[in-house]
Amino acid sequence: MSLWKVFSRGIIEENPYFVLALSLCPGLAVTTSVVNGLTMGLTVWFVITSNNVVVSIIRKTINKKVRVPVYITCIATIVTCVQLFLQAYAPDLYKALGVYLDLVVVFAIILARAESIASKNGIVVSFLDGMGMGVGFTIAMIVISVVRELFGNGTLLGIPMFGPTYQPALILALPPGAFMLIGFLMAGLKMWNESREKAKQLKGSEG
Amino acid sequence: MSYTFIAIMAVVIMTCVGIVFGFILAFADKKFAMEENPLIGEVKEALPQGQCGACGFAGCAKYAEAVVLDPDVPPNLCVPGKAEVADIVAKLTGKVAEATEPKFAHIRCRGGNGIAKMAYEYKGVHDCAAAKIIQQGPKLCKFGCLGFGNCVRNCPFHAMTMGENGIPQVDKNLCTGCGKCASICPNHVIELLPISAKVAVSCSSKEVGGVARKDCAAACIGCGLCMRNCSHAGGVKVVDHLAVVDASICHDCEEATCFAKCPTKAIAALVASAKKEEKIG
Amino acid sequence: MADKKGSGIVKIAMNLILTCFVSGCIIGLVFFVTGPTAKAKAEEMKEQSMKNLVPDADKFVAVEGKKDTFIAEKGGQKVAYIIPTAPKGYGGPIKMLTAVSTDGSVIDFVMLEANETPGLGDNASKPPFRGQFKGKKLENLEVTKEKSDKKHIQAMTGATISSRAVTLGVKEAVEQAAQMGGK
Amino acid sequence: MLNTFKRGGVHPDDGKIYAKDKVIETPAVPDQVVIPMSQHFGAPCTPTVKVGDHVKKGQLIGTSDAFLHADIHASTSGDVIKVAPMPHNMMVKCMAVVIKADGLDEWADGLPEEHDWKTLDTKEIIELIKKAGVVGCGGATFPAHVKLTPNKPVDTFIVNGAECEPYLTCDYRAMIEESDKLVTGVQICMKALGVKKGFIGIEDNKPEAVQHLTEAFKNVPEVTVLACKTKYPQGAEKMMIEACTGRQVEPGGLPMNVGCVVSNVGTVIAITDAVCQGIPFIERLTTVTGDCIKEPKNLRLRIGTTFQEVIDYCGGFSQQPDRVIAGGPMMGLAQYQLDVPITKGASGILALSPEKCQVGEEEPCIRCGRCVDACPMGLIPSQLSIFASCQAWEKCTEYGVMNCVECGSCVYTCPAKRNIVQYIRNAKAQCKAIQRAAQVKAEAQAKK
Amino acid sequence: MMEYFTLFVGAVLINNFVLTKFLGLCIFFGVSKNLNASIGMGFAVTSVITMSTVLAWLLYNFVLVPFGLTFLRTISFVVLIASFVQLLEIIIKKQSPTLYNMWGIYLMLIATNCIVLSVPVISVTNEYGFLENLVFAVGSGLGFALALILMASCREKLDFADVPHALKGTPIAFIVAGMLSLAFLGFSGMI
Amino acid sequence: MSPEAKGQTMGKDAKDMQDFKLTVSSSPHVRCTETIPKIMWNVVAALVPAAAFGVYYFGISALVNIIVAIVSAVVFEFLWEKMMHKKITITDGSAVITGLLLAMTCPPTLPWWMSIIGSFLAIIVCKQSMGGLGYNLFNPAHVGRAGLMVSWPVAMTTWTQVNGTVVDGVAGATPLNILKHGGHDAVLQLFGNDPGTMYQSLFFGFRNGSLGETSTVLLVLGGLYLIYKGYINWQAPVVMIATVGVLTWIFGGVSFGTGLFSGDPLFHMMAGGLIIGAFFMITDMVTAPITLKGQIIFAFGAGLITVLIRLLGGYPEGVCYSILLMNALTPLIDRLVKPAVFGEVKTKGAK
Ligand SMILES: Cc1cc2nc3c(=O)[nH]c(=O)nc-3n(C[C@H](O)[C@H](O)[C@H](O)COP(=O)(O)O)c2cc1C
Ligand SMILES: Cc1cc2nc3c(=O)[nH]c(=O)nc-3n(C[C@H](O)[C@H](O)[C@H](O)COP(=O)(O)O)c2cc1C
Ligand SMILES: Cc1cc2nc3c(=O)[nH]c(=O)nc-3n(C[C@H](O)[C@H](O)[C@H](O)COP(=O)(O)O)c2cc1C
Ligand SMILES: Cc1cc2nc3c(=O)[nH]c(=O)nc-3n(C[C@H](O)[C@H](O)[C@H](O)CO)c2cc1C
Ligand code: SF4
Ligand code: SF4
Ligand code: SF4
Ligand code: SF4
Ligand code: FES
Repeated sequence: MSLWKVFSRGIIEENPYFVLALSLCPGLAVTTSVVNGLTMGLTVWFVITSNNVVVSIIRKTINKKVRVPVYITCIATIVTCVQLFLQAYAPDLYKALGVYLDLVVVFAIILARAESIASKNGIVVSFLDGMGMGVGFTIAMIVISVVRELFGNGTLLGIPMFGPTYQPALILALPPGAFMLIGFLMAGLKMWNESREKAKQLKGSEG
Repeated sequence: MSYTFIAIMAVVIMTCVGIVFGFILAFADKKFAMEENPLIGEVKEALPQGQCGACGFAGCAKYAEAVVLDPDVPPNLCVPGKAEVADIVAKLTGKVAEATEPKFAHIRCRGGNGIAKMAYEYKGVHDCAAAKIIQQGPKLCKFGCLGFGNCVRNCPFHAMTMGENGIPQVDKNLCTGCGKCASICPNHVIELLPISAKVAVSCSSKEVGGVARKDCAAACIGCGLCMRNCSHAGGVKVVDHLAVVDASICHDCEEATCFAKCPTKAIAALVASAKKEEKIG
Repeated sequence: MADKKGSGIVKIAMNLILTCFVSGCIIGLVFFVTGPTAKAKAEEMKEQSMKNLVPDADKFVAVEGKKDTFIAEKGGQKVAYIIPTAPKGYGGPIKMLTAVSTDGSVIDFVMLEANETPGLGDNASKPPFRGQFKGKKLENLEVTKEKSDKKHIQAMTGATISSRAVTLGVKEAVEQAAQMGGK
Repeated sequence: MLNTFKRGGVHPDDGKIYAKDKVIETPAVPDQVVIPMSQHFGAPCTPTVKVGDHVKKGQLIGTSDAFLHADIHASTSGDVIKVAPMPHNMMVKCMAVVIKADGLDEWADGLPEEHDWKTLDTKEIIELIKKAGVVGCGGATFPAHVKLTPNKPVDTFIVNGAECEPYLTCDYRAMIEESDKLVTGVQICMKALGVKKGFIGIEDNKPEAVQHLTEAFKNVPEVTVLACKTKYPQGAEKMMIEACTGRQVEPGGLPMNVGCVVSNVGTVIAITDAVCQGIPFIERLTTVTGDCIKEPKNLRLRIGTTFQEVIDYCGGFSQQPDRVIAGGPMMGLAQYQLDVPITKGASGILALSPEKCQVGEEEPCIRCGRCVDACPMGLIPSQLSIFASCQAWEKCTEYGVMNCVECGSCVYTCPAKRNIVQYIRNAKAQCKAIQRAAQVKAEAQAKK
Repeated sequence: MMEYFTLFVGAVLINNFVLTKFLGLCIFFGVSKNLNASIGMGFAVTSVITMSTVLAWLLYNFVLVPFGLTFLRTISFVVLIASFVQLLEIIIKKQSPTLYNMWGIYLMLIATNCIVLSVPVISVTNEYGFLENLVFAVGSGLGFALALILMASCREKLDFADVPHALKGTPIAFIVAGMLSLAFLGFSGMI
Repeated sequence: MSPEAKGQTMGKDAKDMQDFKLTVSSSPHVRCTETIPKIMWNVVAALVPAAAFGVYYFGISALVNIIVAIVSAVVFEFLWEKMMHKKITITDGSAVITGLLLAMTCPPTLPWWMSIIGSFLAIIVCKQSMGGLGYNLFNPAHVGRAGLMVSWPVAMTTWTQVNGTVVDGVAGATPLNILKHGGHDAVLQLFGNDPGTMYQSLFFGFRNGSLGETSTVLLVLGGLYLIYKGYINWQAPVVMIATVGVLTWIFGGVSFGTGLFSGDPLFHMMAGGLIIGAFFMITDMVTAPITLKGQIIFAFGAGLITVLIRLLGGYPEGVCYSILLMNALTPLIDRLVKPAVFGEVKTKGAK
């Protein structure tokens, strides 16, 4: 697999959120506003990439019996550092993300990539994979939060978009709408991926 | 409490945590160590350990166990792992079909709409097996394709489509030769042919010639012209009024001649698929 | 045999211990660097939020024995009390701070933590509703739905519960302030 | 309250007016009879005659070594002109003996031979029934001699005179016209079984039959003539047993598990003939009816007469039928060819116009629960049909698909016009196949 | 007494962790394909949450707070829980295979799941006392189990529905979850 | 067969016979005359009187809402089925019921575009996404209504001003609303402190509320018609209404300090959407359990949750949510409550 592929598969084909359906919680919990969603996306991006790198460095020295606890410790360390930094330099965001920032530690996607990619590959591949997954995850957060903030609150990045007469559809800001929205987004991406696959196959069989 | 103190305490506490849990875990692991099929461990290694449950099992370990112990659990259930993992698991568990010649599904019926005569107007469930229960299906010919597409619906690789004539068609590029369709067809209309097959009979009717012909314009009437025109003795035989190709003899045939004289074109040459050729070579 | 087993345990445990040690070091270091900033930032934010409540005060003195309760001073002069309350709102308790001037009238309030519906109950912290409280006295702190009634607090449409809760929180604060003032 | 089964049931339009009052007629012997070798539940028979043989009426022409089978006899005298697979009303094609009638209709040697049933012992009675090849006329065509030798203690014999199938009237006519034979037959069966209690269950839409039989059985006090509520499927044997005795046969169980044996009216009459006169089962009563038959009739027909001939005898079709059904409209099998013969199980020939048998287009189940209310077996037909259409065979088994008696009450009542019975029959076949495969596998493993 | 009850009902129904707080969704969508698995899982989650929340509460209040190390909350909790659950799993596997098959198999799945971490974290941020902490943990676990079981029964039924191809699987599960949470809104404002 | 008989018949020889093709289908060959459209349109008919009363009482905006909701529901159904290449089923009346019920459970003054969004939620999100008629797990009309409720709670709780009738001047609140915020006395006050007038208004529908829920008498008549036709069971509505009655009688007074057994069951039984819910919504066969026993459990649960929400919850009315919650429980009920298989119980008892 080319390095570009390693990076790019995380964006659409294997989008960690919509396709692999891992780490679903943040996509609903912190996407009421774009800022929060974006911050969460970037945090995960940072954590997954750096953790992939760290794990791929230490992978040879770790006894496989305690592999999982060690990986978790690595992730938790990185997350705690992020927390401390945010607390010091962006306390508002720290508050807005609330408990979900703690939970970055246990997001399945991070551990899964550590186990399946970083513990078996060199630094470059691990890094690119982390980057790709991070981008994919961040994009998912942005897409969801844009829709939810725009229609559920009538604003984008806090700026009113529809004027004062707009009555926001609160359902999108609230849990039910979030679930349904993601359901339809997932279906949409599935349809798109499948049609791309089909197109590829058609091309393949013609050529 | 000064920052220095707290920072140092952080190191101390973390180390303590490490010591406590490190020893507990290591100890427990030794003390309660279980005999485990080493293959399960290996498969578990190969899995992404996302513990996502997407495979339908309760976690990677459980899937690893199932895929090793249960011959019916396919190696490709891990969604996050995708093809690479599936390959590894398949290799570990030996669940890949041995490298035999690839096969494809061939429909042994051409009695589509307007060609095979209908016995009655059928009203009921659109399902081949269910339609066969009552009066053996709506066609006069009771051997051919019923045309309700059970095979199409059950092909796991979407290699089949229902043709406009009411007879399913196989996309040889997509067909993996898994045989699911053949096993599901209530009339056993589908056979798996090696992709090097040169000729094939597209009829299943064991009815005597006259009746077969009356029932369906595309039927094999068992006249034996193919048998007589076969350049390799015994490549085609007529059994129960139906021509049957003997693959072991046909395998070496370069220039098939048997089908040329068939009055109903029930036996015909196959067009080899480009993609499959590649696979062999 | 036993020896070997023991060393196995130590070896495995060492993995985790080392990781934890390193992680402790890193976190300790980061904390050492960011800790002071974070503390300062937190203080600053708290100060800022109280300042927002009572803009003309220059000093906030914590009240002994009462958590999060402050007395705002201006040039050494007591000007207001800042009192925390947590009335029960639509989605659970609403944690809020209310500034009450020494004469018993409301200056302003902030919602620190609330689980009210965004776009509905959450609007309590925004001007049209919040603005009504300025200068209101204990007897005015009742919710009404009568549009013409300007004396009392106008409920937010569709969020009567939140309106009531917030008003109740403010009212409690005023009552507490009266007690403290009397002291 | 009238005797009936507790749960489920439906009330289809009974359509009996067409042939209810038609006295049984006996048409002339046909020119040619086609006698299939499989007319019963059990192993098919093998022909004992070959082309060119001359056979006489009542002569054995097919038999089998299998325990579960019923012998087959020539229904008229003549020459065997063909022994080959021929059209069959239940299985498309079946090995059959075709006899070209010589018009003499001669009895085979020694037939009929008179017996006094009172002097015969159980064994002799059973032997006579076996020799005559009597099978159940109620539809399942179970060999009567097997049924009358239960391997569990029984205490009750029930004659099933419900005739709950709409349109059909031959049992009704038999109860009125051949009540003497019925009375004798019941006593023979009770003697053969050694039971002291008998019931005759009749739906209360046939008051004349109830009255007539009550009269006829006046001197046989151990037999009770019971009017049952008119509710389909009152005639299903489990329902009939419940109505008569209040006992319920457990799922998968046979009537003898609750001490009962159930036989159809026609079967009992055939038994009388077989025991008292030694006459083999070569003719049966069949109702030819429906709104497309010019003159609906109740007929005594030779086995092997083709549907076409029978219909012609009844004046042919008055209008083009949409469906010709062997049996009743609820459980019968629709035919597409009319050269199929009357067999031992053919209780009716029904020709219905499109208006009478609109099956409608199948739609998704709306879960209205009408089928659940209608199912006499306490199943959830809607779920079964959904599981079967999704090929979820284990689910079907879990939901008791094997208990279904295929009565069709669920389909009758379904507003979505779902072909539940068809789904269920398919599911049953698949489940059986799976079970068999598992069994084979287990056996193979056990061998290892 | 009443407040414990309120806390409990709140955790089970009103602030249901899955449907209103979005926690534990990975297992919620992963395991709800099958009713039996979801019952085992619900049981396992409840017990693990309860035990690990108690442990975490002790750790927090007796070690971290005295030393001013509250920022170690996340990392110490996660290591604690992961190790504890692994220990539990190892022991159960050895000692009682039946118990292991009933719920042991689900343990590793939840060891590193956000609901198991978030309950202790929320509990300590809300400064619950020991008993409150316990009630909250049990309530949260049961709330999760309830949602999971409802979801699984719905999905089993949808297996036989004519769901459009694109929506099959996780997408339709999300939509059903949306409707479940819509229904659960009925409980809002009750406390 | 005799030759002369043959001569007289039509289609005398076998060859002629095969000229026309017979139809073959699985048994049974006769079916009852009930069809899905027939059932659905009968339900529509049963709802029409109550809807018509709503139009008469609340005025033209009610009519507009009904029409918009029905038309949009039908159009959404049509568009989706067209897009998915499915059979077009808009004439079967189920979408009409959904639209009608949606309108009937919303305030008469709801902006028309909200009705359209409600229909979208009901038909596309709830019904068609799960496979269309027969497959949806939740009551579409209620999903539409609940969705609107969370989206625009203000519009969904803004009640009309009805002039010239009994409730003149008490705009902006339904009886249950007033009960929630002002207590029982405030409700009585609304009807001139006369319990008789109150019950009368509730019974005939001269009160504020959702478009089609007010007229108890017309809804009950509609329900009785459906029971008479055999489309719904009488047990489910009766159980639900009785549950609400009994529970509100026992606990209804507690929050007003009058102690147990001091509630006003008659008021609770006729107020809000209970009647329309009990007769037309818990009886929606698609989303209710399939067995009668299951339906009774369903009805009891729905009644229980309704009371819980009315007495303790944040909303003044709980019928909609209670039904949705019970819808979620339906698959579980269906799994646990099955009819007794013939013969199973008896043999167990005997052995
Ligand atoms: C999803 C949703 C969220 C709500 N959130 C709040 C809220 O945060 N605060 C509130 O007071 N009412 C809220 N309500 C409305 C209440 O249920 C209730 O209808 C309202 O308080 C009555 O106010 P009114 O008297 O102004 O109509 C909400 C309603 C819904 C449907
Ligand atoms: C496999 C099988 C075995 C049977 N064995 C007996 C039997 O031993 N004794 C008996 O009296 N009936 C036996 N029966 C007949 C049934 O009791 C019943 O009469 C027959 O299935 C026809 O019933 P139906 O017309 O209601 O379908 C058996 C039936 C089947 C299918
Ligand atoms: C749904 C159903 C309806 C039946 N209706 C009748 C009926 O009306 N009359 C009848 O004699 N047998 C009927 N049977 C067959 C009986 O169950 C049973 O097989 C028969 O009475 C046994 O008698 P036999 O062996 O003499 O045929 C019906 C069976 C089923 C499954
Ligand atoms: C008695 C009865 C009640 C119904 N109630 C509703 C209802 O409450 N809401 C609804 O959307 N559809 C209702 N329908 C129509 C239909 O069942 C509904 O659209 C399906 O839920 C869609 O699959 C009802 C139908 C009948 C026959
Ligand atoms: S090939 Fe077989 S399964 Fe496929 S449509 Fe024909 S009969 Fe059905
Ligand atoms: S089912 Fe298998 S063998 Fe048949 S067409 Fe599909 S891929 Fe080929
Ligand atoms: S056919 Fe089977 S499922 Fe249907 S009602 Fe009869 S017994 Fe029940
Ligand atoms: S009668 Fe038909 S529509 Fe009603 S539940 Fe049964 S199968 Fe479904
Ligand atoms: S369970 Fe919460 S992110 Fe996976």
